[in-house]
Amino acid sequence: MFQFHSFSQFLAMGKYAAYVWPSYGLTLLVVGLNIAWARGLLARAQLEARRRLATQEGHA
Amino acid sequence: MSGSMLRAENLHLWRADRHVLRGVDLAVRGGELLQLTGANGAGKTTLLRALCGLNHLEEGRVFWKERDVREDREGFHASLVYLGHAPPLKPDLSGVENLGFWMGMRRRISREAIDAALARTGAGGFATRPVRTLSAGQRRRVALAGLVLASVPLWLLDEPTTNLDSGGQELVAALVDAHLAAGGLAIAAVHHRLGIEPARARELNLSA
Amino acid sequence: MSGSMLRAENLHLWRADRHVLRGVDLAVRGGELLQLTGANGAGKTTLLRALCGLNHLEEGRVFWKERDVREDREGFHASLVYLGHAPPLKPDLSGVENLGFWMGMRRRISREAIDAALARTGAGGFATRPVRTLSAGQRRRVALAGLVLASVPLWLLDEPTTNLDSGGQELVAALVDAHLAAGGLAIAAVHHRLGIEPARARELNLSA
Amino acid sequence: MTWTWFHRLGSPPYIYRLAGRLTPWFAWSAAALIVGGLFGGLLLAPPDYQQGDGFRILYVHAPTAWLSLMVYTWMGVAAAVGLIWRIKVAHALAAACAPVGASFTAVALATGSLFGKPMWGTWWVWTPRLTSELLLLFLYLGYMGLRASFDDIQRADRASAVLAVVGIVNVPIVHYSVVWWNDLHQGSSLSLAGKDTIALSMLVPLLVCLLGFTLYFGAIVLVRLRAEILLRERAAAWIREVLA
Amino acid sequence: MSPTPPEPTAPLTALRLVIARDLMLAFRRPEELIHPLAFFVLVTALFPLSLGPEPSTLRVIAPGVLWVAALLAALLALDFLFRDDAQDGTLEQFALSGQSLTGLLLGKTAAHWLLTGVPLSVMAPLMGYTLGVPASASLGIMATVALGSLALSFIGSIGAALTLGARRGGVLLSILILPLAAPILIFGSRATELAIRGEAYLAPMELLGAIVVLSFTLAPLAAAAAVRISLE
Amino acid sequence: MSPTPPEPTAPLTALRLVIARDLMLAFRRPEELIHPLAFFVLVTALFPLSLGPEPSTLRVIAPGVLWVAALLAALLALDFLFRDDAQDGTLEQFALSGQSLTGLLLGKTAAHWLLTGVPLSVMAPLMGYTLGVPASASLGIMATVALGSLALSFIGSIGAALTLGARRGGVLLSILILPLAAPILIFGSRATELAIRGEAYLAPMELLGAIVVLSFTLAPLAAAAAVRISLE
Ligand code: HEM
Ligand SMILES: Nc1ncnc2c1ncn2[C@@H]1O[C@H](COP(=O)(O)OP(=O)(O)OP(=O)(O)O)[C@@H](O)[C@H]1O
Ligand SMILES: Nc1ncnc2c1ncn2[C@@H]1O[C@H](COP(=O)(O)OP(=O)(O)OP(=O)(O)O)[C@@H](O)[C@H]1O
Ligand SMILES: [Mg+2]
Ligand SMILES: [Mg+2]
Repeated sequence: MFQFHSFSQFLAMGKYAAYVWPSYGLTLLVVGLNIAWARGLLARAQLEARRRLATQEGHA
Repeated sequence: MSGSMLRAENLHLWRADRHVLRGVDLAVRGGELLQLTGANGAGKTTLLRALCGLNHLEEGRVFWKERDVREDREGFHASLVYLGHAPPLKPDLSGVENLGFWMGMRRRISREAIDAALARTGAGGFATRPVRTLSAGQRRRVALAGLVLASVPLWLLDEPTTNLDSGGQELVAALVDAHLAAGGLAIAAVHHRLGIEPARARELNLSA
Repeated sequence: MSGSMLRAENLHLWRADRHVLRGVDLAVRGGELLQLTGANGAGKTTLLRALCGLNHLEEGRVFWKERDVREDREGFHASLVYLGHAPPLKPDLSGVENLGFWMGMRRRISREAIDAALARTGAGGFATRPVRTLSAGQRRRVALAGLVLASVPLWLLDEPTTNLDSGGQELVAALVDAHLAAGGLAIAAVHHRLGIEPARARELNLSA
Repeated sequence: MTWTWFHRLGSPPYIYRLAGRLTPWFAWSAAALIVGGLFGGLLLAPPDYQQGDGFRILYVHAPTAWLSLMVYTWMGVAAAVGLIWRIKVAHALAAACAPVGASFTAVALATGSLFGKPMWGTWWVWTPRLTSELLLLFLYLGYMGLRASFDDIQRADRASAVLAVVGIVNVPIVHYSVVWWNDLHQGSSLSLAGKDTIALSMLVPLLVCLLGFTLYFGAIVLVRLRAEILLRERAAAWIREVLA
Repeated sequence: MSPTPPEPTAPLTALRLVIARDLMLAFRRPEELIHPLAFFVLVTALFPLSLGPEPSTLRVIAPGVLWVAALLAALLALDFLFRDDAQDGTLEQFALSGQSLTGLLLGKTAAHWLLTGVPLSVMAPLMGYTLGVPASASLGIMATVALGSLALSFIGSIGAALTLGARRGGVLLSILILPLAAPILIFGSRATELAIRGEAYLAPMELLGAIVVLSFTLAPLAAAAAVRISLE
Repeated sequence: MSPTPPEPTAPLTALRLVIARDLMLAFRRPEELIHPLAFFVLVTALFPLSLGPEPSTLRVIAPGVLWVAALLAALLALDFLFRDDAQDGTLEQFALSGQSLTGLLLGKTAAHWLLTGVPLSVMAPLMGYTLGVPASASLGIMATVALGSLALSFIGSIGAALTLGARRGGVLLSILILPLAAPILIFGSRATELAIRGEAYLAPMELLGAIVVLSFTLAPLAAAAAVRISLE
């Protein structure tokens, strides 16, 4: 069922390792970055909204 | 002079995260001047621009002759002139040419009318020089001639006396006075009252 | 306070074919304010710019501490601040940053000094917002803080009260007053007198 | 009555809460599908008879490339809705799409290059698909650059919406003109792999990846959408509730 | 208010006034009229300078060089389409004139094309000739450049309006518009190439024409929306 | 006046302040940093779009395309070198600061090169690659573009200062500078061509270096004189 007989064969990707693994690595890196970036944005927006609510209460 | 010609209800406007206009209400009738006062940054410029639709209102409505201005934006615009912080003049054209295009887009206009208006605002002496060679106050006088020419009922003026000498300040008062006498109405952001008799000049302080 | 600090002789200047400055003479000593008045287009702005060397004089000479300013232009510039029709501020930088660079180029300066100057001109509340988000009068207040910071003897001001509310107008008078009291001198183009006691404020009318 | 769903979709608190509730569903199913798809692609699919194991790049290349186009379409539609009906949430959605779409486009370009080097012998050729993908990246960058040049978020919304709508009209035009351009010159010597012979064990992981990455995009956009909604809502009392 | 209400200006008169005003302003500074032309000529001349004078090379790249240079020249000029008017408050007055803003902007765009597209299309065959293009292709080149620059003016008017609020409009404008202008470039240089080879170039011309029609109907609307946003 | 006279700023501190300020302004709008790069990439992409993807054609014109695109990208950015500062009165204050105007402008020009020339020279080999230039030529291309853009920044600073008074500086600037930039283009693309062919490219590089030295010594002086004129 598996197409590779050994782990080293899997890593070698039939002489395409230098292209396959960077592709996957880059893709997963960007996948991760997008997650971090989106969560960071949400956290910042929530913080800002809290601060705004606080100043409004201060004025009221 | 039944009801008010211009009425605004509950205007709200934000700039970035600043709540600049917080529920402004106003009503002005024909023959009346409303002077907007308030400290620097109170929102006078913002209110004027919001009234004529240049700034986007978050909430609230503006009525012209009791009709919401959004129903007939172009008709409303055809009945007003707005004069902002800087005069809307092309530096390369002369005063006469500037007025010919600016007001020509709104109404049919003759060269004599332009000359008469420029003479009225004391700009006759430099009306054919390119505007870029004029001093700050001279430019403002050319722009004021546009007001005279427009023949519209509503004037919206942002610090109209800026850069004008004392003769110029009286000129603005006289222009507004004549406009009110003819049944027009005006809203002006000012730091010094314009010198219109109190019966016809109300005040709206935005700092409050 | 012996002789005059700033003296100009027989200044002549043409703009295109207009003889704008026709032999202007002036002399100002420490602790003295010279107010330039005159109708729109009289040449107030032109004179101020000519004095500090931004406009090219056809004829005439300017002396600073009895030395021709052309002998040491940079030294002369280091002793003056010129504030023109529009405040010299970068829209993208905050008031604090603007002053840090503008005045930092002239002298060593601390953040506390900047904050103190901004507080003095009532600009503390919006000193860290980008200047582009400020109203016309708020910008002018930031620029005025530059005057305070510069600590130089000569101020050249073109209509310094433009766009300022009434509190702002008093502020300008108070700033100039303190400057004169410390031995400084100032030349200001104005349409309304600044409200300095007459003993220390002279007037030069350019219309004549 | 029939329009209530439409109004509800335009209501920031409703969408904010809905987005918050949907995010985990999208995120976890995306994670499962991506892991499964990539597992299948890397280990189960047989090597391509021409491209050998190099073809496994396809399992990251095709989904990102496909999404780069789909996200732009979403963005344009959302922007148009925002512009026409003045719905803040739609603008927020458009704004949330752009950075994700741009990143997918960049990844598609990069993985395509990594694909191209062993298959075509070069990292880059100016063929229609590649060129139009590059132009797409600049459409995204232009959109984001335009947004960034405004201070006021409402103005940024409306200005960038005009661009997104114009851009969406142009996506097919750009696409077909570039195809056309190639047809006129002699045909490119390089063509993408023929897929008519694709084996089921190759295809299934690809489809699983496609779905997984799409759900992943959904999850990211839902999170970003909540942030963008908060940035646009100022005084609303509901914010106090959701943040409490 | 005058006793008799003033007679309002008809929409077509307003359009004419706008075009007349822009032409007058341009002729007030005649030296600026040749800017796009000079830029076009200089950019075209850079290629023989950097690649050497080999006619066989130059002839091959002639369509590309002509179109890229014309595109850039037109694009740079576009930056000024609305900028001056925005700065001195004229656009604000346009929006408040009681006339249709779309119509007024259409007038400005038309004037802009008269002042840049038309001269460029006259100049293009000349520069083509210096690159070894036969004189017989002149008419074809002229027609394609005229049509392409018209489409570019319309599409570009959206970009020019959108970047009004931006500080460094010029470069941002190019970045926004160049991807959108790709079809113009492709069909235009295709038609030019066919014209140079002496073949029929009607097919790509028709596609250019379709782009012109599409952009003529949509662009002024989008530009007016963008201008209103920039005024806020 | 404060009781103790203030301590004046040293010339080098002022230079540093100017560079720091310009860098800070640029990073205040990070999205604008990529403008010249994006423009460069897009202009390069226009050529394959209009000439077709044939690598053999593209390889021949690669040096010309790269240099013309880089030149135009740097040139467009130059337009903003002094313009913002002129508009908001900063240049006036520079001239009245009591510091040497020449030195301050030198600082501005250096900051400008850091923000445009350096990124362009990093990007140039990449775009070269897409046009079929071998990777082995990368270092050579990078070095020539860096040197050439430095020379262009200096020479361009004169043009940027001269066109301050002009209303439509951007295009006029290109027209003034392109003829002056011809030597940069010729030596630069010559060096690039040699680097592509794998030959020694030191001779044209030395000529480029000579242009840099010459323009470094003369250009800031000329720019300062031009700025003073523009302030009148
Ligand atoms: C920088 C280089 C490349 C770019 C920018 C690129 C771009 C794209 C794009 C945009 C798609 C999506 C098409 C759609 O969904 O309609 C795609 C799909 C695909 N690409 Fe690439 N590609 C590149 C290189 C390659 C290479 C080298 C190969 C294989 C030899 C390849 C094989 C495929 C396949 C098999 C698909 C999916 C099937 C399809 O939708 O046509 N790509 N690519
Ligand atoms: N380029 C020029 N060509 C012709 N006349 C000019 C030129 N520049 C300025 N002037 C004229 O020079 C005179 C002086 O202008 P200046 O700006 O100094 O006046 P000012 O006293 O400051 O006026 P204001 O009170 O309006 O600011 C004006 O009459 C103006 O018209
Ligand atoms: N983009 C923005 N971001 C944040 N605040 C802003 C922005 N634009 C304007 N403001 C603020 O809005 C308020 C109103 O400005 P406006 O120009 O209307 O004041 P004004 O009453 O006309 O003042 P002035 O008398 O100085 O002309 C000011 O406090 C200003 O700082
Ligand atoms: Mg104001
Ligand atoms: Mg003046």
